[in-house]
Amino acid sequence: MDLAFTPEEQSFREEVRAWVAAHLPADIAHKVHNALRLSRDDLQRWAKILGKKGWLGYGWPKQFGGPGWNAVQKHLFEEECARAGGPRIVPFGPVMVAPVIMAFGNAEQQQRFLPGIASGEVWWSQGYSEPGSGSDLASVKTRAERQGDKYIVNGQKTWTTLGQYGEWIFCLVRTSTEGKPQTGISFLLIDMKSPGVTVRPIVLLDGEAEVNEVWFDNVEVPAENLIGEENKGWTYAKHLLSHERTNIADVNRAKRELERLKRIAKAEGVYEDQRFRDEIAKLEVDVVALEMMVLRVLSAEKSGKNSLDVAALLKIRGSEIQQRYSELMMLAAGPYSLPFIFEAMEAGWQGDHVGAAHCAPLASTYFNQRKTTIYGGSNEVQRNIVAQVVLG
Amino acid sequence: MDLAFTPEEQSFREEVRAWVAAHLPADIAHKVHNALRLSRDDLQRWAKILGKKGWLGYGWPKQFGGPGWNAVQKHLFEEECARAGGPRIVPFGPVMVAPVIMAFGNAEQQQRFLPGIASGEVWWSQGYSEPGSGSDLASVKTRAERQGDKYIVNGQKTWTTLGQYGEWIFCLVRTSTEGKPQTGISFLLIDMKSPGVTVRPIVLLDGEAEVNEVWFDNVEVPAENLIGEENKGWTYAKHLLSHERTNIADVNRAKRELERLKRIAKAEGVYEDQRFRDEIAKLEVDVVALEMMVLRVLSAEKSGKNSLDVAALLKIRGSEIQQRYSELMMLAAGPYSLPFIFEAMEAGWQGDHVGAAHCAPLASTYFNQRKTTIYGGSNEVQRNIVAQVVLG
Amino acid sequence: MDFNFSDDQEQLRDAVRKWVEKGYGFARRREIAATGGFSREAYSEITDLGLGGLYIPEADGGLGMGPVEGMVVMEELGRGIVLEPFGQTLVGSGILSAYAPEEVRAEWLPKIASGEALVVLAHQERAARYHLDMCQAQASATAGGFSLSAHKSIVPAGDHADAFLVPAQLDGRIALFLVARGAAGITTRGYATQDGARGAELTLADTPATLLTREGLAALEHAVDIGIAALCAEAVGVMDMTLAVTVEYMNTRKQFGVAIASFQALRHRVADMKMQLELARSMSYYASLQLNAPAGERRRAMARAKYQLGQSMRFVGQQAVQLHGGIGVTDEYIVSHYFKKLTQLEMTFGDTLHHLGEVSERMQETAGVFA
Amino acid sequence: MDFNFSDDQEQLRDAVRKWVEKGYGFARRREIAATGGFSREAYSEITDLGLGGLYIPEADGGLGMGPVEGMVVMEELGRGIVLEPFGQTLVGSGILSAYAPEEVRAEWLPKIASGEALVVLAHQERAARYHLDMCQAQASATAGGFSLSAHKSIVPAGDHADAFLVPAQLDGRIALFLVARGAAGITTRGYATQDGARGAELTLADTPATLLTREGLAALEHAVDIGIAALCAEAVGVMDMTLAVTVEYMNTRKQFGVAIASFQALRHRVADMKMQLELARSMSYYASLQLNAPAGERRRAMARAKYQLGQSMRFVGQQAVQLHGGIGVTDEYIVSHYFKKLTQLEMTFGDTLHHLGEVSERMQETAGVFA
Repeated sequence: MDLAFTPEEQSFREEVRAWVAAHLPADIAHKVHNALRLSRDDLQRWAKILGKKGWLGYGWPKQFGGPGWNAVQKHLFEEECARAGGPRIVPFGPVMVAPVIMAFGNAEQQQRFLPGIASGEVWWSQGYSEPGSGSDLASVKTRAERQGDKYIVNGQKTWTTLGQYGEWIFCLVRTSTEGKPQTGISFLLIDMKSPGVTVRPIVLLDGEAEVNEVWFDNVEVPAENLIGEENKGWTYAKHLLSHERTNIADVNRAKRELERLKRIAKAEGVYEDQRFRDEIAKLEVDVVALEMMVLRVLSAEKSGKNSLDVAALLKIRGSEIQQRYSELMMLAAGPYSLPFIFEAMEAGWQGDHVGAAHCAPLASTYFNQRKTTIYGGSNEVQRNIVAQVVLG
Repeated sequence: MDLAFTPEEQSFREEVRAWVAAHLPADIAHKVHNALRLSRDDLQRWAKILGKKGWLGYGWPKQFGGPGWNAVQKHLFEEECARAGGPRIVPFGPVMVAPVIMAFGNAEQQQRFLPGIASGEVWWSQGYSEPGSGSDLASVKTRAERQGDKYIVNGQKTWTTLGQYGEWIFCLVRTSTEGKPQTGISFLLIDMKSPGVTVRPIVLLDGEAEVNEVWFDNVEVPAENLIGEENKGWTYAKHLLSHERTNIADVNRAKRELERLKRIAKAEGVYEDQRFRDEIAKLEVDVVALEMMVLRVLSAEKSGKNSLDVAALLKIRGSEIQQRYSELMMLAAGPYSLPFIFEAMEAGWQGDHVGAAHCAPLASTYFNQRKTTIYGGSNEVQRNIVAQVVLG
Repeated sequence: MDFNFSDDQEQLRDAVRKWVEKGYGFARRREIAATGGFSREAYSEITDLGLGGLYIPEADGGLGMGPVEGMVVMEELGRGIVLEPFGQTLVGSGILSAYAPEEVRAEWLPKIASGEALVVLAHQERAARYHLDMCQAQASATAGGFSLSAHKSIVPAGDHADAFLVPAQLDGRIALFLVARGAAGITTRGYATQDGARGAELTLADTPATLLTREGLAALEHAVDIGIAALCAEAVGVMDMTLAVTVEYMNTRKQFGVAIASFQALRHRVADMKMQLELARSMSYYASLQLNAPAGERRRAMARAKYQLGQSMRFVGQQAVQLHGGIGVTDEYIVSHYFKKLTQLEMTFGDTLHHLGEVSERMQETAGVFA
Repeated sequence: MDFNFSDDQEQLRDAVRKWVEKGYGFARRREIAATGGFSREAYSEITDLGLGGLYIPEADGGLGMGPVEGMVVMEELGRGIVLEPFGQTLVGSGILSAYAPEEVRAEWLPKIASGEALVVLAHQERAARYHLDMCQAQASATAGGFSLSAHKSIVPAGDHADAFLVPAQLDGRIALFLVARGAAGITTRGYATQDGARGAELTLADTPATLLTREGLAALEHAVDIGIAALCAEAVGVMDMTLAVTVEYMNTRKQFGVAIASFQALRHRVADMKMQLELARSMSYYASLQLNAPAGERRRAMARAKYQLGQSMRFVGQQAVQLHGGIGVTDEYIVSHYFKKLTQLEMTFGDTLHHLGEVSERMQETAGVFA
C-alpha cells in the first residue's frame, strides 16, 4: 500500500501539466475558473487543441489513435485539465459514442467516424432519453423502419445536452416491438442536417438553453449507419453506460471548486466565521473521502482487480458534493447572490456588478447543479443499484 | 388566534401545579430529574397518589369517574407532571385498556375492572406483539379456544413492557383463522396469576429488563373476560391505537430534558463552546416547532375540528427529538459517558462516580431511547401513513 | 390558546386566494417576470383589495389589522409566487405607523393604503451581510432637515418604489430615515432577481431625507421582524403549492410502468416534505403571534422561526425538483419557480446559519414556546 | 498509488480472522464482558499470534511492521468486537519505540512483544475533554528520577495493565512518563465500559515514574494519532459486520408476508449504510497511510479521518439497530453490541464535533488528499 503516485506517474503528471499550461487558452480558463458562460466556440477550440495533440480521445486505445493510457494516467490527465481550468470535454463523441463504434462498429464506420471525433471537428449529440422515459431508458418509442437501404426514423428525443450545436447524433431507436422492451432497440447514427430533424432548445431554470428536444419526422438514415446488428442496440448502450467509471465522481472538478469556494468565502468575509467555515470543513472531508474512494478504484483497475463495485456510489457522492459546493458558494455571497443579471455571466461584461463579479453566476450554478442528482440515472436509481449489490 | 392560554386554562394549570408540588414525592422527582432507575414501587406510589385524587385516569370522562378534562386541560396536566419530575404514567391500565373497557366492555366488566385501574391498585400489561409480528400486529398467532364458559389460551406475547410487574394483561388472541388476518382476533383480559402464564424478562441493550416475553400454556380464561364480541378484537385494538394523540409527541418531557441537557452541558463545560451550543440551539428550535404543532392539534380538538392529521407526524418528530436530546447529553459528557456502572444509576448509591453523578446514566439512556423510533409503530410505518394521507 | 381563524380572516383569505387564482396565473406571472419582474398594475390590484392599509391604524385611514391578517394574506400571495413585494408594504406601513412623526404619517399612510405609494426597506449594505448593526450610510443635519449619502443593495422593486426606509449613521448611531423617490441625488439601478422579481441598487448622494427615529437600530430590527413574519407566511404558501404540484406529478408520472407515487423511497421523501411543511407552518404561526411581543422575545421568536423555515424551504424546494426529475429543472414547468422563490426567501432577512447563530446567542435556561 | 495488500499482509489478516472466528465467538465475548470486560488469557492469545511486536523494531525484538499491518489487524479485531484493547498495545509499543530511552526500551519492548506486559495510555483528565494540551497532572524531579501526582480517567483495562504512559506537567510544559503498575502510590479503580470492555480510574500520589520525553505534547499527539488510525480500522471491521448482520436479518425477517429486504425505503437506507462504510474504509486507509507523515500533515489527516469515521459509525450503528426493529435493542442479539462499540469508538480520541473543529482550524487553501 502506498498513497503516493509512483515516480513514473508523477512525471506523467508533470508532462501533462506543462502541456496544458502551454496550450489551454487563458480566456477559456478564466471562464472556467469563474463559472462564466462557455460558448460553442470555447468548447470546440479546446477540443481541437486536445485533438491535435491526440488527447481528445484520451481514453482510447492506441489501436484507434488514442494514447493508450491506463486508469491512473487518465485520472491524472483529467485532474490536470480540471486544475488548470480546462472545460469538461463534451463527452458525447470521444467518451460515449466512440467506444461503441470501436467495440461494435465495422471497419468502415470506424474509419468514417472516429477521425472526426478524435480531432474535435465533428460535434456529436446523444439521443437516448425520450419524453417520459426518465431513468427507464428501455422504454424507447422513436421508431426506425427499414425501407430498402434506409431507415425511416420518426419520434422524439429530449434532454439532448448541447444538441443545438450537434452535427451528428447517436440514437436508440425501436426497430421491433416484439419481446421485452430491451429487445427491439437499435443503435443508429444520424446526420443532424438530414431533412426532418428539428432541434428545439429547452430553457432550464437558470435561463440557459443547455438541453434540447430533437424531433425526427420521416428522417431518412442510410442503413450503413446502423451500429452492429439490428435489435441489439440495448447491449451496446449498456456497454456505453458501464464505460464511465471514476470520472463520474468528478472529484477533480470538486477539488478545484472547493478552492474557489474558499476564495469566495474569504472575499465575502465568511471564511473566518466559524459556523460557515465548519461547513467548508465538512465539505473538505467529503471531498477527501471521495478522492480516496476514487483512488481505491484506480488502484484496483491498475492492477486488474475490481475491489469495489462503486460506480453507483461515486455517482451519488460526487453529485451530492457538486450540489453542496455550489450551494455554499451561493450562501457565502448571501444577498449578493440574488441579482440575476444574465449578461453579467459573460466574460468581459462591462456593466456594473452588484457586489462583486464573482457573485454573478453563483445562484445560477446552484440552480443548474440540481440536475446532477437527476441525470445519468437518478440518485434514487443508483441507490437501487447499490442495494441490489448489497442485499441481493 | 392567540398563543396565550386563557385565564381559565392558566388557573387550571396553577391548580395542577400546586397540587403536584404538594403531592409528588421528592425522592421520585429526584430520580426522574436525574434519569435514575425507577422501581415498581416508585411508579405505583405515584399512580396511587394520582388515583386517590382521581387523576390517574386523567383522560377519562366523568361518567366513569374521570375528571372530564378537555384536550388542553389534559395537556396542561401532562406538562405540569413532566415539569415537576413526575414519572410517566404507566399507560397500560388507565390510558390503554380502560378506554376499550369503557367503549366496548359490558357494565359488569366496567364495574369489575375500572376501579382498580383508576386507583392504581392493579398493574396492567399489554399483550399485543408476538415474536415476529413487529409492526404487523394483525399477524396474531396466540390461540384462544372456547371450551364451555372458558377460553383455553396458548401462545406467546413479547415486548411486554414492565410485564414482570403485571397482574392483569389485555391480549389480542386468535379465535378464528378464517378470512383476513384482521378478522378472527378477539380482545381478552387475562389474570396473570393464572396457572400456565410464564413471564421472562428480556434484557435490553442498556442492561435493564424493561420488557418481557409472556407465555400462555393452556391458560384457562373465563369467557366473561372477553371484551365485546368474539372476532371483533381488531376493531377495539384500532380504537385503542387511535386514542393516543398529542401525548405521543412527549413534548412536555422534551422540554424538561432540554433544560437538563443545558444544565449538563454547562457542568461539562461545553455550553459556551459554539459548536456544541449550536447543536442545542437546533434542538431548541425543534422542540419549539414540535410544541407549536402539538398546540395546533390541541386548539383544533378543543374547538371540535380536526385541522391536521398529525398523529404520525408527532410520533416521528417526538421520537427523533427524544433520541437527539439523549444523544447530546451523552456527547456533552463525552469520555465520562463511557463507564458503565450499573449501581451508579440507583438513587443514593454511595460509590465513587466517574466524572460526576450526572454522567452515569447518559449512555444507558441514549441506548434505551433507540427503541422510540421502533415501538408504537416504527417510524417507517408512520412515514407510510403520512405518505398515504398526502399521496393517496 | 387558539389557532382558529376568525370568519373575517377566512374571508380575507378567500378574497386574496380568488385574486391569485383568477388574476395572477402562471402565464401572467411569466409575462411580468419577462418584462422586468414588477407590475404596477398587479400591485394596484392587490391594494385594490384593500390590503394596502392592513397594518395602518384606522385613525390613519387603514384597516388596523394585525400580524394574523398579514400572515393570511402573505400565505395566499405565496401560493401564487406573486412577484410584487407586498411583504414590503407590510414592513413600510408597519414601521411608518409605529415610528413616523405625525406629518409623515399624514402624507404617506393614506397613499400606501390606496396603493398610490409603494414604500420599501433599503438597508442592505455590501459589508453587512445579515448584520443589521453594520451600517456605513451617513446622515447629516442640514438647514431644512437631514441629508443622506449611502449605497444600498438589492432593494425590492427599488426602481419602482416611491419611497425608501433607509438606516444611516447619525451622530454616531443608526437612525432611520424616509427618502422620497423624487429627492435630489437619488440613483437607482434595477435588475431582475433570481426569483423572477425585481431588485435595485440605490445610491444616495446628499439626498434630502426625513428623520423617522433616532432609535434606528431598534426600528430596523422591528422592520426586519415584520418582514420575517411575512416571509415565513409567504414561504408556507409557496411550500403548500410546491408539495401539491409534486404530489400531483407523482401520481401522474409513470416509470417502469407504474406511477412514481408507488415507490416507497419516494413516498417517504414526500412524508418528510409534509413534516417540514407542517413544522414550517407551525413556526409561521409562532412568528406572527409573537410579532407584537416585547423586542427581546420578538427577536428570539423570529430567529427560531426563520431557522425552521430556512431548513424547511431548502428541503421542500430541493426535493420537489428532485422528485420531478428532468422536468423539475426546466423553466417551463412551475416547480422550478417555486424552488427559486424558496431559495431567495432563504437568503432574505438572514439565512439559516445566521439565524442559528441568533438562536444560539439568545438561548435561555428554559425551553419551549413560552420560554 | 497502490491500495493492494501484499501477500504477507493478507496472511496476517487470515491469521487474525481465523483466531477471531474460531477463538473469540460471541459466547466467549459475552462471558468475558460478564466477568469484567478483560481476559488476560484472550489477550495472550492475540500476542501469541505474534502481534505484540507489530510496531516494535526488529532491533528491539519486534516485527518492525507498519501502519498498514496495524490496520489489517485492527480491522479483524473489530469484526470480532474484541474487548481486549490491542489498539493500546500499538499505541504503547509505538510510542515507547519512538521516544523511550534505551534502557526503557530494553526493559519493556520485549515484554510487550511477548504479551507479558500490557502498556496503555492514561491521559484523560476531567477538565480536558478531548483537548490534549489540557493537563493538570504534576511531575516533579526526585533524587532518583521523577514522581507524579495525577488522576487519569477511563484508562483502557487500567486495572489490568502493567504500565501506563502518563502525560504530566514538568517545568511548565507537558512531558510524557512511564509508570509501572507496581510503583508506590498507585491506585486503580476498575469498571465496565459501555462497550462491555474495561476501564479504570488511575490515581498517582507521588508515584515514581520514568521520563520518556520532555516533548510530551508532541508524543501524546503522536500516541493519540496511532490510536486514531487503529480505531478507524477497528471501526471499519465493526461496521463491516454490522452491515453484514443487518443484511442477513433483512433477508430473513418477514413483515406483512414479505422479507423486509424488499421494502425500497429500507433498501435505500442500506445503500446509505454501504456508502458510509466505504467512505469510512477509504478514510481508514488514508489515516493509516498518513500515520508516518510529518506531524502537521499527520494531525490533519487523523482529524479528517476521525470526522468521517464518527459520522459513519453513528449512522451505520443507529440504522442497523433501527432496521432490526425490536430485536435490535436487546442484549441477546449481537447488533446492539456492535452499536454500543461504535458509540464508544465515536467518543474515544475526540468525537465528531471535536474533529470537525480540528479540520476547520487546519484548513488550507488547497483541497484534496494530497493538499
